[in-house]
Amino acid sequence: MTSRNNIKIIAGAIVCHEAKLRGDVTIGAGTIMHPCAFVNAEAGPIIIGEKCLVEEQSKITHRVPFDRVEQKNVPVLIIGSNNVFEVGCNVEACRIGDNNIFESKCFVGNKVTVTNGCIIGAGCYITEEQVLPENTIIYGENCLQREALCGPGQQTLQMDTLSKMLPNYHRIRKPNLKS
Amino acid sequence: MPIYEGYGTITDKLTFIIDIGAAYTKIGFSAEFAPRAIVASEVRCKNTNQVRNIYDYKDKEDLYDLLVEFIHLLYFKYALISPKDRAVVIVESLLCPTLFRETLAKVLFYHYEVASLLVVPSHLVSLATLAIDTGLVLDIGYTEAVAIPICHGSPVLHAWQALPLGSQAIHSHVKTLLSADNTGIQNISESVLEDIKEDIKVRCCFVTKRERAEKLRSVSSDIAPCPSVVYPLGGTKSLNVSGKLREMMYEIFFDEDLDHLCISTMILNVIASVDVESRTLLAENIVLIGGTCMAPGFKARLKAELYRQLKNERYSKFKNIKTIKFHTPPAKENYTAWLGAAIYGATEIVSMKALSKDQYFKEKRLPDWWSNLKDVVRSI
Amino acid sequence: MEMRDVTYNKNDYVETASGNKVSKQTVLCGSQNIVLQGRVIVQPEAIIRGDLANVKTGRYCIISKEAVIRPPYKKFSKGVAFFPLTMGDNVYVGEKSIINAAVVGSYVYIGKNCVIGRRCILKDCCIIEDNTILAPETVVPPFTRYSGNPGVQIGQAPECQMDFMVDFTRSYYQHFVPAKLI
Amino acid sequence: MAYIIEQEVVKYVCTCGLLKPISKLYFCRYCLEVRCGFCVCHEVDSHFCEKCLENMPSAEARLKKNRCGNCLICPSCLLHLSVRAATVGPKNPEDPKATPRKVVYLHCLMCRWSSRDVGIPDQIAATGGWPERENVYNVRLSEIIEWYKSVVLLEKQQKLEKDKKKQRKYMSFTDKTGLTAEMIRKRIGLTEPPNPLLKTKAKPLEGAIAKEDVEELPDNIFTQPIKLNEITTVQQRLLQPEWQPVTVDKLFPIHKHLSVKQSLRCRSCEHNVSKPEFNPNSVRFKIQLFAYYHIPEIRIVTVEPLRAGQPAELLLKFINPTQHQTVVTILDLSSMPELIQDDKCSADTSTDDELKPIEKEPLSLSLTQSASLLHTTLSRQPSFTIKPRQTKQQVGADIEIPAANFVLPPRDDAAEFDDSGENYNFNDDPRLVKWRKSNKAVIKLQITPSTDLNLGDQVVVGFVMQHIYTNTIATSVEKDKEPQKCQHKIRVFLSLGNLLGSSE
Repeated sequence: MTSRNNIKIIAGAIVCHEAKLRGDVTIGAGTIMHPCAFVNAEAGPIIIGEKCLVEEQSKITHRVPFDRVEQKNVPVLIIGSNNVFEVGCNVEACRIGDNNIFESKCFVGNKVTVTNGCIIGAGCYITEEQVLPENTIIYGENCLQREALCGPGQQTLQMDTLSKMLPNYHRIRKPNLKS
Repeated sequence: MPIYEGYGTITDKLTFIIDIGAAYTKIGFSAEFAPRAIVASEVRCKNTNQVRNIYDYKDKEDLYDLLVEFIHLLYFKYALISPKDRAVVIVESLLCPTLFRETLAKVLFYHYEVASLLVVPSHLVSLATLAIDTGLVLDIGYTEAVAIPICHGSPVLHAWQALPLGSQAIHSHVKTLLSADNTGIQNISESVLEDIKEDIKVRCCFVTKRERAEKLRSVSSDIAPCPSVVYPLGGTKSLNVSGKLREMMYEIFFDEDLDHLCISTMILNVIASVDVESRTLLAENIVLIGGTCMAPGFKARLKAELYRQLKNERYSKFKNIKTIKFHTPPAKENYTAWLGAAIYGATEIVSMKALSKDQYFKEKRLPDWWSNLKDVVRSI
Repeated sequence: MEMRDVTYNKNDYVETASGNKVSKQTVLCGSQNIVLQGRVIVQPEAIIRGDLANVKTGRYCIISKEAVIRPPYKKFSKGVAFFPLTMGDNVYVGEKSIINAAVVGSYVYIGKNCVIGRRCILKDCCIIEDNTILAPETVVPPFTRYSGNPGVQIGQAPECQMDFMVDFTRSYYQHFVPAKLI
Repeated sequence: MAYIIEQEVVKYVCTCGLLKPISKLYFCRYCLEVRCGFCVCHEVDSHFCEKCLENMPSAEARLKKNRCGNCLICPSCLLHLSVRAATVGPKNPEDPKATPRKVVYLHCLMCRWSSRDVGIPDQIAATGGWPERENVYNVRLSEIIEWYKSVVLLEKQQKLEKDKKKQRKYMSFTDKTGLTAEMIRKRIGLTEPPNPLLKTKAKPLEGAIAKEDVEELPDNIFTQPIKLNEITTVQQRLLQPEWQPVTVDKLFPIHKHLSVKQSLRCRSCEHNVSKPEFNPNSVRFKIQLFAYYHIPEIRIVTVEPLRAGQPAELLLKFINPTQHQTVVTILDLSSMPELIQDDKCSADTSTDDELKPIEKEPLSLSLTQSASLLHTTLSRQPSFTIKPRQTKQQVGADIEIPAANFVLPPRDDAAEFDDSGENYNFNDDPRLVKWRKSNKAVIKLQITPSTDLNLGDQVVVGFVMQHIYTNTIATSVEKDKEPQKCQHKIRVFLSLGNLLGSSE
């Protein structure tokens, strides 16, 4: 357990001051964190890749499953690039690839591995140990699954707009690492 | 005939065709080729917010209320017409309880004030989709399988056979098999389970071949069952649907009980109880209706079973029957009966034979379709 | 049932001249872009994202705890634009609901824990039940009741929904009183 | 918000005997009776699409099979599809001058299904033009229908002929009035023109031929693992009855089904009790006879803990929604006997004179009015009413009926903003009326839960509320007359909560 905060923000990331970061968190270039987003590196370090979008009230937690608590050398939670964490999502997945979207109020448990191009629909609750194949879409009350031909489009346009707008209204944390 | 069609659409009052099945209700309008909607025969109870099947009624009044609610849904959510002063055609199974049909008529006439009501038997009208007048109609629905022969446009009622083999039996079989496999299905609530059972049946199971079924059943089988499927249950659990379950699910249809009754023998028994001349004709004109018949491989298996049974000495008197032939109606099996009724509904039978509101109030009961339709049917 | 008084600590709320009662613990981003028309209650930890685009509510709106009001975005070929979010009069937003709609009409009831997807249009007099998740761009017609995930119509709102919501939001406002200091 | 999320604790008894909250009741001003969704006649008023909120004339709706021409829904998750624009590279990539084309495709924002998934070609225009599918059996089925039609028609014709021969001597009346042209034609020796519909008979129809070959199971089903994600669910199949695709690559977008606005009509006087405005966006009504606007609303304020056999105090709030002062009297349930007991003609519901202090006058009045109304819908047959049911609600507590009645002043919208505590002087019985403000009053009642109840049972009390209803329609017809006032009675049942254990 790391109780000290060790926040590394790579130049180019926009992290609002009101975003809560706990533990050993590294935020990649181009990532945008809205106010009230919460990243909790409770069990071990979290590394967020480039160009991720973390919206308000979303919670990214690094938590080790109960049955693995005893194990030594806690892995690092690595989150790839171009992921979107929408308002109020709660993600504890043990590995996240690139290009995924976590929609509002979804919950991804810590036994789930998310590969690339997946969409976890709003309000979906997945905890069962599994590896989501690429471009999987989970939606609806019963977490129905589909496979898409291609992953979701990138959010570059939205990120551009936000990176222009957010600094006008919010205090932004100073990056402390060069890319 | 564009002129005629124009004339038809303006003046014809739409006739609403309803086929209330035990699991699904098919609705639509006369002279159309497919139902507008196939919806589950259930309503959400306003007080408890629970979904109830309309056949799960407690008493007469309860059924009345359920039907009022359900038919309201049919008219105002799907058909989008006012029920008042319009004709209705109801497709009815031979085994429909009197209480149900009387209450249904009461709801339609009293509560919805329909102008007239024509009740047609599902087996008979199904033949209309094929434009034939003789055939053996086997309806495998949700609760039961009913076979009735129809000779020259009139049902041979004394020859009917029915077995409680339908989707319901399959569903409970799914549950037993899953419980036996220790998949943790016991922990799932009953309402969710009902949907899951149906989904597993539809998406995973099929009717296997006889030889495979026999081999798979023996303890030392030399063939491997088809691959098993991991069936996700929401995002939190999953079921392992074994290959054996997938293949063997429908075997209950072909397992003879103590009286040697199963789907295939039922058909042969029906053929046995009609006159000798019609037997070959019926065997060569089998029509399968009802949603359960849509299981992959069902028709092929049934054919194989029938041929196998014919070799049995119990059916040695059927020496003349050389071939078994099946019809393919121009519709999916689950709405064939509805389509037949839609064809009937397009004709003048509705105005000639339907029970009008005034007649109903005079007699206060629904006549049997048998006495009502007899002469019309013969002409067709 | 008649509504009971709900008390709040006077020091925790700001009351404006037009009668808005806004908790000091709400997160109002870009407050210059937020217009509350009067007699609006915003409860603690609610987030209103005026920084993205204008947010305008009508009179007698109630925004419960931890609700998020967030203008939706739309992609164009040349970039993304955030659209203003307007809300009519007499609207109730339940706890922890996320409103990403383009328009919320008047006399609308949104239960708790709902997600109203991007650019949804909620017409007047509709009801969104608790825990409903509306897919983006859903249109909710007047007098309907939506529920489930994805949210679909499950019934109808009473025909006097307008009067009920007026009565409800007004009594809520009237019963939302500062605690008496002892 | 009692009518939106909370359980319904205050229920009124509709004239038909059902218990309903006030939000679901109507008040027919012509019959002066309460109605509910169960005992009124529902009618389809107008068709509209829920997505684009556009009206569609009924004839067009019928032609389009109740589907919206523009909006499509996703065959996978049944939600609406959005049209998405995309740019694709020019047809000839070698040509540097060719500009990228703009195309649109359909996309579901819920499950991300897209028209590209199933190989529907992209369209150039944003509106419509999506390929439609036809039932493969169209031709055969229209043949069958035509054939059956002609057969039945022929039979009908023969039967008519037979009947005509039989009835000839009785036909003189119709002959005189010239009602049957064909009779005259017959007399003067003309042959009957053949029915145009009979022509189709010329084509005799072949019955279907049964086949011995049936579709066998594919061999790979036994060896290939299946992908659940590629097999459709029952819901997805039933959405397209004609095709019922088995695999997801056969799912095609479906036109959105329309919705309707309903109007409600009182079955005994044929007046509308609710008629919405035509515009699908509108939340106003042309006619709105909701009970909420006419009958005092009752709300439970507080109730003391309920213990069997022990009196408890119940505070109720009464609200007068009308523009006229009313007097509310609380009566015992027995003062309003069940209508069902006298098993009279089912067509007449209200026969008890005591219950109808103004006799049948409004009914006859309404008949003259409705005459014009009936003309507009010529085909409409008058409705009949159904015999009311017995109310089954059991009462689990005695209520002490107060001797006094109390006045509720008219509703005054301006008073909502007036915070001055102005108090009317109504000579209230202080034991009954606890509080009052503008059109509202809180009264106190004593109730005693019955000793027969078990612990935890729901305690229900019932009483009859009698209030003065001022009928405003009479004044509009006869201007010199004072507004008619009548005593209206309605039974009310309140669920007060569960019975607690004794305090001793």
